[in-house]
Formats: sequence, C-alpha cells, structure tokens
Amino acid sequence: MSDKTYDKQNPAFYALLVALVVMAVGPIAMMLMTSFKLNVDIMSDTSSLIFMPTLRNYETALCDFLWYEAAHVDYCDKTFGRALVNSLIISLVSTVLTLVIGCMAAYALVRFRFMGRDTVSLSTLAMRMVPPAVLLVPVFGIWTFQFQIDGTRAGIILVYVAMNLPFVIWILQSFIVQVPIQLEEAARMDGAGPFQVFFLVVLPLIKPGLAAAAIFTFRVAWNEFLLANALADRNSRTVPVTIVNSMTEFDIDWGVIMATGMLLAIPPIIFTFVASRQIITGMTAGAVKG
Amino acid sequence: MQSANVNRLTPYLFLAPAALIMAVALLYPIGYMIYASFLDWNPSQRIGEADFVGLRNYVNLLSDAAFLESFWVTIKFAAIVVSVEMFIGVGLALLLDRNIRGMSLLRTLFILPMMIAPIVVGLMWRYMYHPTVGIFNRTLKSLGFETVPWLSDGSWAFASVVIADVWQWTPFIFILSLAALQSLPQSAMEASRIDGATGWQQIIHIKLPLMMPVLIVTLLLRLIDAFKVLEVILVLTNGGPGLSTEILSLRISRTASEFRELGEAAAMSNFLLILLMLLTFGMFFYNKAVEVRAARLRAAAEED
Amino acid sequence: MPKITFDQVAKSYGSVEVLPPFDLALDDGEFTVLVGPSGCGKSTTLRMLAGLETLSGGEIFFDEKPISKLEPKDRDLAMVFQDYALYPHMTIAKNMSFALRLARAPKSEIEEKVRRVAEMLNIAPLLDRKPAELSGGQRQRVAMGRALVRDAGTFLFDEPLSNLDAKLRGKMRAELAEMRDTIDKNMVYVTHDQVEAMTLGDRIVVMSDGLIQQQGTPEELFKSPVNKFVAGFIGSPSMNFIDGELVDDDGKTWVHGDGFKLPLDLDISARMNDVQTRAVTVGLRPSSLTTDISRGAPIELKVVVSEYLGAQSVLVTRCGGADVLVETQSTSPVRAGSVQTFGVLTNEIMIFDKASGLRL
Amino acid sequence: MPKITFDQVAKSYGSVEVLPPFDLALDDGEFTVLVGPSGCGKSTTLRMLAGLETLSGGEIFFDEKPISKLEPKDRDLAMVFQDYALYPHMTIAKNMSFALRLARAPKSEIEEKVRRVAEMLNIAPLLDRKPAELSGGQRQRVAMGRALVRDAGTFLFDEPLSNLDAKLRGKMRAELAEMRDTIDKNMVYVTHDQVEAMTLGDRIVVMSDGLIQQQGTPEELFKSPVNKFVAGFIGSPSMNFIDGELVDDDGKTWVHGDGFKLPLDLDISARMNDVQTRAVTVGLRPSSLTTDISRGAPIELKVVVSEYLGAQSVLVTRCGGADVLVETQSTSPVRAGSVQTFGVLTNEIMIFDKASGLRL
Amino acid sequence: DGHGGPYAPYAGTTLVINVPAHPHYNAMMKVLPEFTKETGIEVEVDQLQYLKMRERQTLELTKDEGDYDMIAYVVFSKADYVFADQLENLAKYFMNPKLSDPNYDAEDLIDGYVANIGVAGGKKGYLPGQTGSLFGIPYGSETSVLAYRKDIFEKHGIDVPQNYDQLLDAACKIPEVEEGMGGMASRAASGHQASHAFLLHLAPLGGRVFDDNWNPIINNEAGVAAANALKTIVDCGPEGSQTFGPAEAAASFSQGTSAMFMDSIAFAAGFEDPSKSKVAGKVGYALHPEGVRRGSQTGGFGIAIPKNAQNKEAAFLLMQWLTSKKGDLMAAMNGGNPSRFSTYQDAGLNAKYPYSATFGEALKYADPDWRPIIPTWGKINADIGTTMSQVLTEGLDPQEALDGVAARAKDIMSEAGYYTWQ
Ligand SMILES: Nc1ncnc2c1ncn2[C@@H]1O[C@H](COP(=O)(O)OP(=O)(O)OP(=O)(O)O)[C@@H](O)[C@H]1O
Ligand SMILES: Nc1ncnc2c1ncn2[C@@H]1O[C@H](COP(=O)(O)OP(=O)(O)OP(=O)(O)O)[C@@H](O)[C@H]1O
Ligand SMILES: [Mg+2]
Ligand SMILES: [Mg+2]
Repeated sequence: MSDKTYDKQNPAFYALLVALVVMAVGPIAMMLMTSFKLNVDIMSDTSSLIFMPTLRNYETALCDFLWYEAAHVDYCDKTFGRALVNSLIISLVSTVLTLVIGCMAAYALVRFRFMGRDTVSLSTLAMRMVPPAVLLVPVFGIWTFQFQIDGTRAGIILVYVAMNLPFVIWILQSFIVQVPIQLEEAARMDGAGPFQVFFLVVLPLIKPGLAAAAIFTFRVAWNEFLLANALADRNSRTVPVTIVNSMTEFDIDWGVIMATGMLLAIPPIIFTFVASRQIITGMTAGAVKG
Repeated sequence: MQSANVNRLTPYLFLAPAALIMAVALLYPIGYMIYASFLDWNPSQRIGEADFVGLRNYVNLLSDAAFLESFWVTIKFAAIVVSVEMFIGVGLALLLDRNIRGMSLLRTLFILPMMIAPIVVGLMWRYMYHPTVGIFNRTLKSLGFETVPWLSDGSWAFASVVIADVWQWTPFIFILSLAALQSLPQSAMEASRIDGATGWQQIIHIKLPLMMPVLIVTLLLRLIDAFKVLEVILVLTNGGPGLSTEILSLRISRTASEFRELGEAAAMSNFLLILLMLLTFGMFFYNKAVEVRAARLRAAAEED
Repeated sequence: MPKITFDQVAKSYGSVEVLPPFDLALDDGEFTVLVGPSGCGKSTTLRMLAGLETLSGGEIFFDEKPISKLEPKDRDLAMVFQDYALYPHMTIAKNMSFALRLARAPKSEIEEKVRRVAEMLNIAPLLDRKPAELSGGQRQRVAMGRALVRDAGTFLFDEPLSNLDAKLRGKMRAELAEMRDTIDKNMVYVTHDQVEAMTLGDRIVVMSDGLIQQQGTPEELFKSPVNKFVAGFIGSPSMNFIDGELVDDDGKTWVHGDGFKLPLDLDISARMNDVQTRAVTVGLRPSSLTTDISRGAPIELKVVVSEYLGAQSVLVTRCGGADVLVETQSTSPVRAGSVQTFGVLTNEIMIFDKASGLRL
Repeated sequence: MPKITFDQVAKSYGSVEVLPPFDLALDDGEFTVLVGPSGCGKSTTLRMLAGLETLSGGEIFFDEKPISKLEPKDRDLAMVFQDYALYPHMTIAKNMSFALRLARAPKSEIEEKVRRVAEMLNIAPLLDRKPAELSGGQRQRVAMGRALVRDAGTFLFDEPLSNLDAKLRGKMRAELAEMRDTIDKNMVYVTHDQVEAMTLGDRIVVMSDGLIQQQGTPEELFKSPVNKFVAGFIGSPSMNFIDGELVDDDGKTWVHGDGFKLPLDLDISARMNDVQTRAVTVGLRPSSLTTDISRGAPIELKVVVSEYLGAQSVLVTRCGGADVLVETQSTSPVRAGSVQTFGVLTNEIMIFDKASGLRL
Repeated sequence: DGHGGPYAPYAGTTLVINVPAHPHYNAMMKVLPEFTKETGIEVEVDQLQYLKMRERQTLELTKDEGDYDMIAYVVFSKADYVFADQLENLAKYFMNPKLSDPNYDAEDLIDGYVANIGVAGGKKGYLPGQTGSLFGIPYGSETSVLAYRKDIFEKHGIDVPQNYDQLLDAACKIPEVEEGMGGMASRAASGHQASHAFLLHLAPLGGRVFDDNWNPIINNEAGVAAANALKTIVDCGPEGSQTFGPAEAAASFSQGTSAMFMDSIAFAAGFEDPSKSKVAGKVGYALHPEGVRRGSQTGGFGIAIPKNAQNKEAAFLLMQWLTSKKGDLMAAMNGGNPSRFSTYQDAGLNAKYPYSATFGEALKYADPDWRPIIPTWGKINADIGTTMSQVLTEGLDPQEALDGVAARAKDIMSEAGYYTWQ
C-alpha cells in the first residue's frame, strides 16, 4: 500500500471521467449556484451563469445563527440550531449502534451454522420491505401508548436502528464471507474468544463494507422525514423536519430552498468524505496463501 | 469451513441485540400493520376503536383500477431503474477501480448524489425540469431545439422520474460494487493477467463472479428500495400526470394520509410485501438450487 | 503438559472420508512429527487437535479429559498455520504480540518476548511492516514467531519451514531442537520433509492416505520400516525397489531378478523360511550400493544420469526395467552411459511382500 | 524464445530499496534458477519480469524489445505463484483450463491437456473440487498445473515445490528436468532450496539482500564460489567457517587457528602469496572431513551431537569457538561427547578474506 | 404581576400552539408578544408545513394527554377532527362569563368563513344549521380573487373579465397578442391541485359535487363546463402549466409569464413584494368572475382547542384575543388575512394594502359549500385530481372522466353509509 505509483490512463478515459463527474455533481453544483441567486434572477430568462451572487438565502435559512439581524428576514425560525444538534446526535448514535449490532448479527449468520439461519436472514430482508408510510401509524401508536418514548431522541434512534438493521446485516454478510476463515482460526488459537475474534480481527477487515454501510445508514438517519415528523416533538425534531416545515406553498423561493438543501446536504457530504476514505484496496493482501 | 465446538450460545448472543431491536421496533409494528389490514381504521382512531372488516380491504383493492394501474407502474418503474442502475453502477465501479491520482476524491464525488435528502433531490430536479427556467429546457431552447414537456406529459414524466432516480441511486450500486471489487483477492487478479485475460475477460471471468454475492444482495436491496421510492416522486409529480408516475408506495402513503384509510393502506402494503417476498424468495431459492446442484455434481464426480 | 490421546478419531467432509478412525497416543513432553505425502490428512489431524475442525467420530483426550467440545482457546495451544493466516491489518509486531495482548501480559514483557523471537527469526527489522509487504518466507517466519512468543502447553506446527531456505531452515530446526530439549512442552509438527522429521522428531508418525503406516523413533523407521511405503518415504534419496523372486540354493536364500542375483544375509534368510511368498520386492537404499565392489555382493548397473549435488552425486542407473539410484562421492569418476559393477551391502537389503508391500 | 535481458533494473517500495540496479542476461532456452535466502528479492525480480510489479528504474528486454510497458498477457508468459493465487470460484479443472479457454483453444484439446497435466501432478481425482477444499500441497500442484498446461514462451516458477513431500518433489523435479531438456522454452525458477537449484538449473543466480552474488553452472558455484556467502549457501549441509591466520613455515603456507593447524595444498598456497591479508576465514565442507584420518591432515574436534539422517549422520563438533559439521556414514561409530581426530582433505579447503568475505 | 382582569388566573401559564408555516401565521407570530405583554400568558409556537401539520395533528389528537393547547387546522380537517370527537365544543367557553369577552362581536366574523371552517353538525353535517355548533374560529382564511396585469390588459385593450366567457376569451387571447406570455396561470398538477382548480370553477358555473341526497352530480353539464373551462385555461396558459402547483402558478404570474392568476388572496402580498416579484405595482385585483352565479372559494385555517389539551381555558383566551377586532387588525397589518368584515373596512389597512377593499367585497360571495367537507372527501378529492389531470394531459374526454369520478364516488359514499337512509 505504500506503493505510490499510479497507473497511466489514456485521454479518452479522462474525458469520460469528466463527463461522469459533471453528470454526478452537476445538479448539486447547480443547486449550489442557485442558492446564491435571488429569486428574481432565478426566474428571469437571462442566462443562468451571469448573476449577482448573494448570501441572502443563507441568511434566511440560518437567521437564528446570525450575530446580526438580516434586514430582509421578516420572520425567523428559531429552531434550526436545536434541530441540527438533534440530527447530529440521532444520526451518529443510530449509525454506530446499527453498525455494531448489525455487524454482530451478520457475523453470526455467516459463520455459525445453527437452526434457522436461512429463515433469519430471509426475514431480515423481508422486514426491509415494509414502506415507512405504513409503519408510521403503528409506530406512532406503539411508541406513544405502549413504550411511552414518543418525542424522545431515543425513540427516534430506536426506529432508525431497526429500520437500517436489515440492510446493514445483509450487506455486511456478503463482506464477512470474504474474510479468510483462516484468520479467525488463527485468532482463536491465539486465545481470542468469539467476541474478541469479531472485534479485533473481523471488524477491522471488513472496513470497506462497514464504511459503505455507514454511509447508507447515516444517510437514512440524517434525511429521514416521515417517521421523525411523527415521532419527534418540538424538542427532538430533526433538520429535515424543520426544513420541510418551513416551506410554504405560497411562494417557492427556489433560492432559499436550494440554500437549505445545501445546508442539509453538507453533513452527509462531510461524512461521506470521511467514510469513503475507509474503502481501501486490498485489505486482506498477504494474509493467507490461497 | 465450519468451526468446531463453538459454544452453543454464541451465535445467539451475537444475534440477540439485533433480534431484540427488530422484534420490538419492526416486527411488532409490522404485525400491527398486518392486523390493521383487516380493519376499517382511520388515523384519528386508536386501533382498538376500528371495526374489523375481514378481507374487505383486499377485495376492494383487487377491483380498484387505480390501484392496479399503480401496481403496474411500480413494477415497470422498479424493473427499469434497477436494471439501468445496476448496469451503470457496476460499470462505473469497474471503470474506477484503478490506481490513479485523485481516485478517492472521485469516488466521493460519485457518491454525493445519494447523500442528498430525497426531498431536496425532488426539489432540485423539479427545478431543473422546470418548463421555462429549468436548465434542460433552457439549454434545449438555446440550442434551437423543441422544449420537452418533462413533467407535464405522462411518458416524459415517467422518464423524468426514472432519470432522477437513476441519478440518485446509481451511486448505491457503485459504492457497494466498488467496495466488493476492492476486497477481491489481488492474487487471483494477478494470476488472470498472467493467464492472458484482457481487461474485459478479467471482468467477466474473475471480477464479476467473485463479486456475485455482493451484487445479488445489492440488486435485491435496490429492488426493494425501488418499490419504496416516495419523496422524490411525491415532490416531482405527486404521481401525475394522471396516474403515470403513481407508484405503489406513493399510493399507500396517500391512502394513509389523504384518504385516511389505514386499513386499505395496510392491505396495499401487504400486496407489495407479498410481491417483494416472491421476488426475494425466488432469487434466494434460485441461488440455493444452483449451490445444491453444484454440490451434487461434485459428489457425483467423486463417486466415479 | 498433558498426554494427548486420539481415540478412534475420524474425519469426513460430507461423503468424503479423509481420515478413517484411528488411534494415536502422544506422550507428555514429546516432540511428535506427522509426516506423509501431500493430501494424506496431516493438516486435518492437526486441526482437529487444535479444535478448528469438528471430529466426525471418536474423541481426543488431554490426559484423561475429553476435549473435543472445548474451544481452541481453552486447549492451551499455540499453532503455526500452513497458510500463515497473518492478520493483514496489524503490523508484524502486533501480529506476534496479539495473543499476549489478549492475555493481558505486561507491556514490557510483551516487547521483550517479541524482540527476542524476532531476532531469533531474523525478522526484527520488519516489525513495523504489514504482512502484505513481506516476502513469502518472511511471512512464514512471522507465522512461526506468533506461535513461539506464546507460553502454551502444546505447540502445533503445520509445515512451518516450507518456504525457508536451507540455511535458515537449518537454523530454525536447530532452534526447535533446542526448544524440544530445554522446555518441557508437547510439540506436534507436520511436515512432508522426511529430513525435518528425522532430525526433529522424538517420535515420527508416518501417514499415507489417511492411514497411520508406522510410528517410532527416526532410527526405527529407517532401520525397520514395516512396509514398502515407509521404507520408500524415509531416507533421501529414497529407497530403490526392484522386483524379484526368492530362490533357495546352496543352503542360502537368494533373490533373483531381472539382471541381478543377490545372496541374503543369514538373519534375513532365516526370516524368509517362514514365508510362503516367493514373489518379493527388494529394497535397496542408494547408500547400500557402493563403487567399492570389495565391500559387497556385485551387481551390474547401467549408469543413465549423474546428478551433481556438490560433495555427493546421485547416479541414476538402470537394472532391468527399474531405475536404481546410487549415492556416490562426487570424487569417484563414473561416466554416464557406462555399465558399471557396484557392490551391494547385503546386510542392508530389505525384502517386501510384492502383493501387500509388507516387510518380510 | 526470447533472450531476456535486465538492464539496470531496480525496485523500491516507497523509500525501501529492495533491489538496487542490477544487470542480468538469461540466454534463450535456458533454465535459470534464482536462489537465495528468504527476502532477498527473488519473487520481486520474477514479478517484475512477469509485469506484475512496475520497475522503479531500468528496462527489461525480450531480445531487443523493451517490454516494461507491456501488459503481462502480452509477454507470452506462464507463471506459478508462490502463494498459489488460485481462482476461488472455479473448480480445479476450470482453474487449470482458464488460460486455454481465454485463448479459445478447442475443447477437446483443453480437456486432453488438463487431464494429462493433472495426471502428471497426481491431482486428477480433484478436478471437480474448489481450491478451498484442497490441502496445501494439492493447491500448490494446481498452481503448477495451471502454468504447465499452457504453451507460453517463458515459464516462471516461484517456489513451486515448497509444499510438496520429498517423493513428489523428486518426481516433479524430474518432470521439470525433462521439460528443460525436451522443450525449447525459457524457464525462470525461483527457489530457496539449493538442492533444487543444483539439480534443475542450467545456470544458477545466487542472490542475497537484493544483490546478485554470483551466477554460473551448478558445478562452478560449488567448486569456485566467489565469496563466503555463495560458498555457505550452496551445498548441504553447508560449509563450515573457521577464523584463522595464514602462516608461512617450512616453505609451506599453513593456516593456524584456535585449536587447529592445517597445511595448504600447493596450488592454494601459491595463490596466497599474492595476498596481503593474513586474517582469513577457512571454509571446510562437512564432506571434506573424514573419519579416515589417513586421508587428510589431522584435526581434533569435540563431538557435540550426532544427528541421524538414515544412511548418513551429521556430527556437530566444536573447534575452538566454532561449530563444525562433519558428514559421516551412520555406520561409523562416533559417540557424542568424545573428542575425536578427523582427517581434512586439504585439496578441498577454501580460504576467504576475513574482512570482505571474498574468496582468495 | 401586573396583569389584572380575566387574564390574572392564567398569567405565567405557557401555552403550546401548533400552527402552519403560512404567511398569515407568520403575521400572528409578530403579534404574539403583544398578547404576552398584555396577559402574562406565554406562548410557545410549533410551526409546521400545513400538510405535515395535519398528519401530526391526526396522531397527536389521539393521545391521552396532548402537547398542544391550541391548534390551527386546515379547513378540510374539520370533518375528521369533529367526527372523531377531538375538538372542544366552544359553547361552554363562550358561556363562561369569566372567559368570554362581552365585546367580542361575533357577528362581525365573516359568516362564510365561520360556516366553512368553524361550524359542524348542521346541514349536510358540515354546514351550519339548527343542529350545528361551533368547534373553531376562522383564522387565516382565504377566498379567491382574480389577479391580472393592468399594463397588459391596457396595452391590448382587454377588459377585466366579469364572467366566465370573458375570462376564457381573455385567457386565450393573451398568448396570441403578447408573445411568450400565457393567459392565466392555474394550479393543475395531478392530485389535490387539479381538483382544487376544477372545483374553483365548478361552483360559479353552477355545479356541485353532490346533490342534497349525496348523489354525485359532478358529471352534470355544469361539471363538464367546469372541466372544459379548466382545460381551456391550462391549454392557453404558460408553458408547463399541466404540472403547476400553487407556487409555480404564482411564480409564473409574478415573473410575468402569464397575465392572470385566480387563486387565494394569500398570494397578493407576494405579488406586491419587489424583492420577489417583477410585477409589483402592475397588478389589478377583481372579483372571481361570475358564471351562472358568483361563488368564490373558501379555505384556509381555523383555530380550535383539542380535547386532550392541558390548558384549555387559557387557550380559549388566546383564541379570543387573536380573533378579536384588535387582534385581527394587528395581524392583518402585519400581512395576515382578516377574518372580520370590520378589519377589511379599516382605513389604515386599506391605506397600507389597497387591494383590501376588493377582497372584502369578494367575501360576500364566498361559498362555504364549494366543496363538501366530509370524512370521505380526501379520497374523492384525490380521484377528481388524478382524473382531471388525465383530462388535462392525456386528452381524456371530460364527460367520460367525470362519469368515472361520479361512479367511484358513489361507491365510496355507499360504503361509508351515506345511502343508509334512502
Ligand atoms: N510491498 C512491499 N513493501 C515493502 N517491502 C516489500 C514489499 N514487498 C516485498 N517487500 C520486501 O522486499 C524484499 C524482497 O521480497 P521478495 O518477495 O522478492 O523476497 P523473496 O526473495 O521472494 O523471499 P522468499 O523466499 O521469502 O519468498 C523483502 O525483504 C520484502 O520484505
Ligand atoms: N473442505 C474440504 N472438503 C473436501 N475435502 C477436503 C477439504 N479439506 C481438505 N480436504 C481433503 O482432505 C485431505 C487431507 O487434507 P489435509 O489438508 O489434511 O492434507 P495434508 O496432509 O495437510 O496435505 P499437505 O501436505 O498437502 O498440506 C486432502 O485430500 C484434501 O483434498
Ligand atoms: Mg497440510
Ligand atoms: Mg518469494
């Protein structure tokens, strides 16, 4: 891995790459650009590239964070900051929990032969199929009337963990299968118990899979709207709920929407940058002869 | 392969947290929902107050043209987006699994679409599809072409929704395939180069077969998710024009919140669930059958 | 250190029986070598002992205690894997200290042990690398080191030296031999290399096709192999086999064959009297043939090739249809293509039943 | 078949230089063996030739054509990997036939070739298994088979026999030797085993620490090693080295050391006259010492251990501070612990510069 | 503390109220500090997007102890909440002398709004009548007016449409005379929006969804006329009209790509804001044109006290204060929509928002029965919406489309038991 030489590629490859990057990131770039435009500019017929950039849309979105009063903002929602904290806590905690718990389950499913393994992994998958729209009402009812954890962050975390688990389990299963069993045997010979084998040997080796799973889990937890809207009360509300709630039908202010969209997108983007670094080539090289 | 003497309880210990959470927070609500599909239940009622109507909801659905239409739209949508995304996603992963400068940045860039909240994606594309100020029509116009009724014509709207979904979800396939590719045994790849495999042959004979477990899982997950797409379509077309983009989950969601028919929504979900189950079981057992067949062939080969 | 007993242990993979039920007892503190050709079930036996494979039948006892239900970590073992099985995400130092860290040994002790073993294995400069950055032999030494730092009751080695050069191998062999003598541990050592087996083992178990052919000290195996397989496997270059017939003549027993007639020594011919079979296979070690014809019964062989090995050369000669290897000093001038008379040390001749391969 | 030339080829991993620039020319149709201790850069050299590692410097030529930019598949090579590198998802048959299938060879031809090679390698019954279901040695044979079915111009072998037992190894060695003689291919063979190197190589390249120490025929290397390293590496058991001093006495050159005085033969002492150094290392092969004192200059050695190897035994003896190995027939009765006089064949003594290790 | 009178017992209480994100309620936020100052009652506001608010309330109201002391509800939620018995009947508060303000002047509340939003249990169940009672008070209610481009109409000598014929003529004439400009921007997106747009024309053209016996009559001539009117409007409208929601339609008008816009009065403030609109100052407002009759829409929000509220009496005080003459005017001055006739007549308001007079006039024709607010409405509404969208985009014949709607509506109504008494 210390081999820092890079393969040379032909120009067509780079051209293709550029095209792909434009396709992937273009809409986002456009969103970014639009977020610096006034609505008048957005709606005008003139070319979309020449305009006067403005921070007004961000001022509107972040009005309660500003140290000054933005002149044009006549009504400011004071809950954005609180929602940000909620979102961060909920997404991070649920991501970590999901990964740890999901990973353990996936490992058990792959490595141990026990009664009903197939059943377990199938029903795991089946559970992923239930649309959240349908779960909404039962979940609200159960959380409120039976568990009495409605309106708490823990309550929301619980749904997210449950919702994401099937996915994480399934995806990690296929990565765990690829870990050479000899390594686990070696660890067992070295005196590691099942949990140590798992945490010290298997977990570090499926980092690419974990990173991928983490990205998805975080994304769901960060962006989820429906259930959060039903379960959260004023104090545990998350950013998407806050944002959706501040949109009215009366004027779609594209600038502000794009600005808040950007703000909503930034944490997962950062998370992606961090996590995708873990997707490293050739983790298991040199481990065994095979 | 299988380890010996593992403490009998260990697998259960590993499974326990996941099982517990899923039972409490997923299975239980699902059971609730299945029960609800036999009720005439509106969301202002507690479940106890709802009337039991037996199979009425199911019977109604089968004769509901709108439901059948959206069932068909759903299948069409899922089939198209999943095949397109698999094709592009796996292709991209194969293309980008190289050791070139700035690769990690590139990889991250390709993942970005997926990270944007679906609501925002919907809004973003709706803006781009905007008949006059949207970038597509604007570009078409400035190049002297006819503008396209992106969202206001049934077939175009369907295509537009597909495009947006492909844009957002191809990265899902991409990132999983890439992760899979990168944990393939390097030595096998080297051996195939010596064996004279061209790039394509390596892909077909070594990479794809070795990635297969991950690919199958990815495909299934994506398929399931395609059946669940909601927010983007909600924002883009709200199922219209007409019913041309009203996929089942949208219909379920509307049935629950607009029509306030929780029982019927639950019944619809169960239809969806059954459909997905059939798909999954199909794929699962196909795999099993292939494995078993291979094992039998091997056993047979050993006997003689 | 426990006495290890295999009692009717067997192993099948699905319908393939790789090890039919067998018994084996390894004495406390003994250095046992399992040796046999590739695929004969050596690794499988070792892995069952380690607890990495389930038994398909029978039971293994440590002293009186049945252990087949115990976890590997509860069996007090250290093991070197044939395919290394290094932790790819840990440095070499971390790889080697993993077991000690699990056992919560004091840090200074861990460092000291790792350093000592690494030096012994010539891998001290590599301690900060990852396995992917090592050569094959270096990886094998790390695998070895990982076992050696530990303080287990039983050490299991699965071909730990196969990727090392002769010199290093010699050195490692010496280290192992010293360990064998100085510490009171059970060692079970798997190898396909009979030289290793001979130099290291207190007791050697020769396996073939899942069956134990013979066990005993190196000398027993060399001097009194029970059958053709063992005779051929032990000793290098390996024993020559030529088909022949027992013929009583002149009060002596002879063995006649295609192109040769050899008299048997008295003690051998005495044993031959009880035997019905006349169709036999004659076993002759390459070292039982000498260019000094005065020292044995004469035999005429056509020299086909002379393989130069340094001080010795091995002559490939032909006797009737069979190839016969002869070990000579490189100094003795023998030309390929010539027909030459060699002396057979008749006291070293071995006679095997041609049908069953058992030694007579 | 091309003539392969390495021109100032070098390799570094990051800041670690594992191979300083070197030249090497392999003649067309030659069987070249790279031999050297573990970690000396053999595999790296081979992998650069195969196109699996980039060169950090220099160029490799096939005849006149620079090939370092070519893809492996365009170099017309077959290779056996040290770590097998089997395709885990294919059966053994598929593994072996992969290259042929890629080359669109006719089906019957593929089957025929695979069958033939599999039989030669004793793996015919395993053709339908997957690699995970094989033993270590079986996997190695599959790796070998995968290369042998091919019809490439150059064959690369990276320790292809390390996991095989002596008998199989002998057999494989013979097969390779036959290939060497019958087909006109380049073969480059990496091994740490000098016996393999000696028996197989037309030319042997001895490497150590990334440097080529000497190249030549087996006999050249055994008889005229250029330095202590080569002398010690080639030959088994390896050469004994004892420090000493050159002393002129009585018109003869002697070498004196701790506990011994040996006269040098005339041709050796003649060479010593030109040499300034007096501090030297004496090299004595274990086979240059004999229990038959009449045959050489006498030397008294204390026998420490006697290692039984079958026909031969190796005596570990002590001379001053140094260990000296002596090869004897197992029949000669030598007791461990006793002090014994041995004869030194003085014509086989080698003298090395103590400081530089170069042979004088 | 210093708060005397009726508010004293509740000073220091904190009320939690749930309101939509909507310009009117943004205006309310600005007057709340005044309420707190006057009464010592603190108010915590939970503002949500209105459809999401409805979902949340639906769940919230089923709890034993609710979080909200007062809620603002969407007009069509009235049926659901009242039917599920989740709102306080306001009679007992108005009867309580300690709470009820004698100067409240309920007669001044716009009667169409009260009928539409506040009362349930009378005629047809959702309209006032002898058996009806009050569950909420309109707050942030709306009706429809026609906004048009004065400059364009002048330039081409087009008269402001008084009736539907003129309206449709104007709508299709404008694209011919003014290049790149659509006639009228209208909602048309599949679902609720298309349905809304259709119903907007149905009432003035003399139609109804049901007759008095709950038989669907949506497919009668009036219905077909309304559908054709909508189709004409959309066809002559700006590019991409078929997918417009209210925001796009309004944007089209405010960006000058269409000459007319007929929708809620709540949009007016946006048209007059130069930072968002290119047509500020060029817009004229007129009454919803007459068809067979006049009949503009009624909609918007009302406020009510949930059955599971914790501070019902203080909540009533807030409700009363907000909808009092003073409160209503304050909100209106901050850009809210008045709920009282007197507010529309206020000189200060007319000075600040010149269009107020027209809006006040429009209210006289506000039709509380332009759509039926019954529990099954959601489903029928959605069906009208999708079917209408098919008419607009796929060329489905209006008569055929409406026949289909009528048949399906009949089934729905039958199942819900509306024909039990026939
Ligand atoms: N990726 C790497 N990064 C750093 N050093 C490396 C890397 N790969 C190999 N090396 C070092 O290069 C040297 C030569 O390695 P190589 O694999 O060629 O040895 P070798 O001669 O084949 O040894 P062996 O007989 O043990 O296989 C070794 O010292 C090894 O540690
Ligand atoms: N998972 C498996 N399924 C079927 N057969 C197997 C499996 N693992 C091993 N075998 C077979 O069992 C036999 C014994 O294997 P084992 O690994 O014990 O051999 P070994 O004596 O260690 O050989 P080597 O010296 O080549 O490593 C072999 O013939 C092998 O093919
Ligand atoms: Mg083995
Ligand atoms: Mg190597």
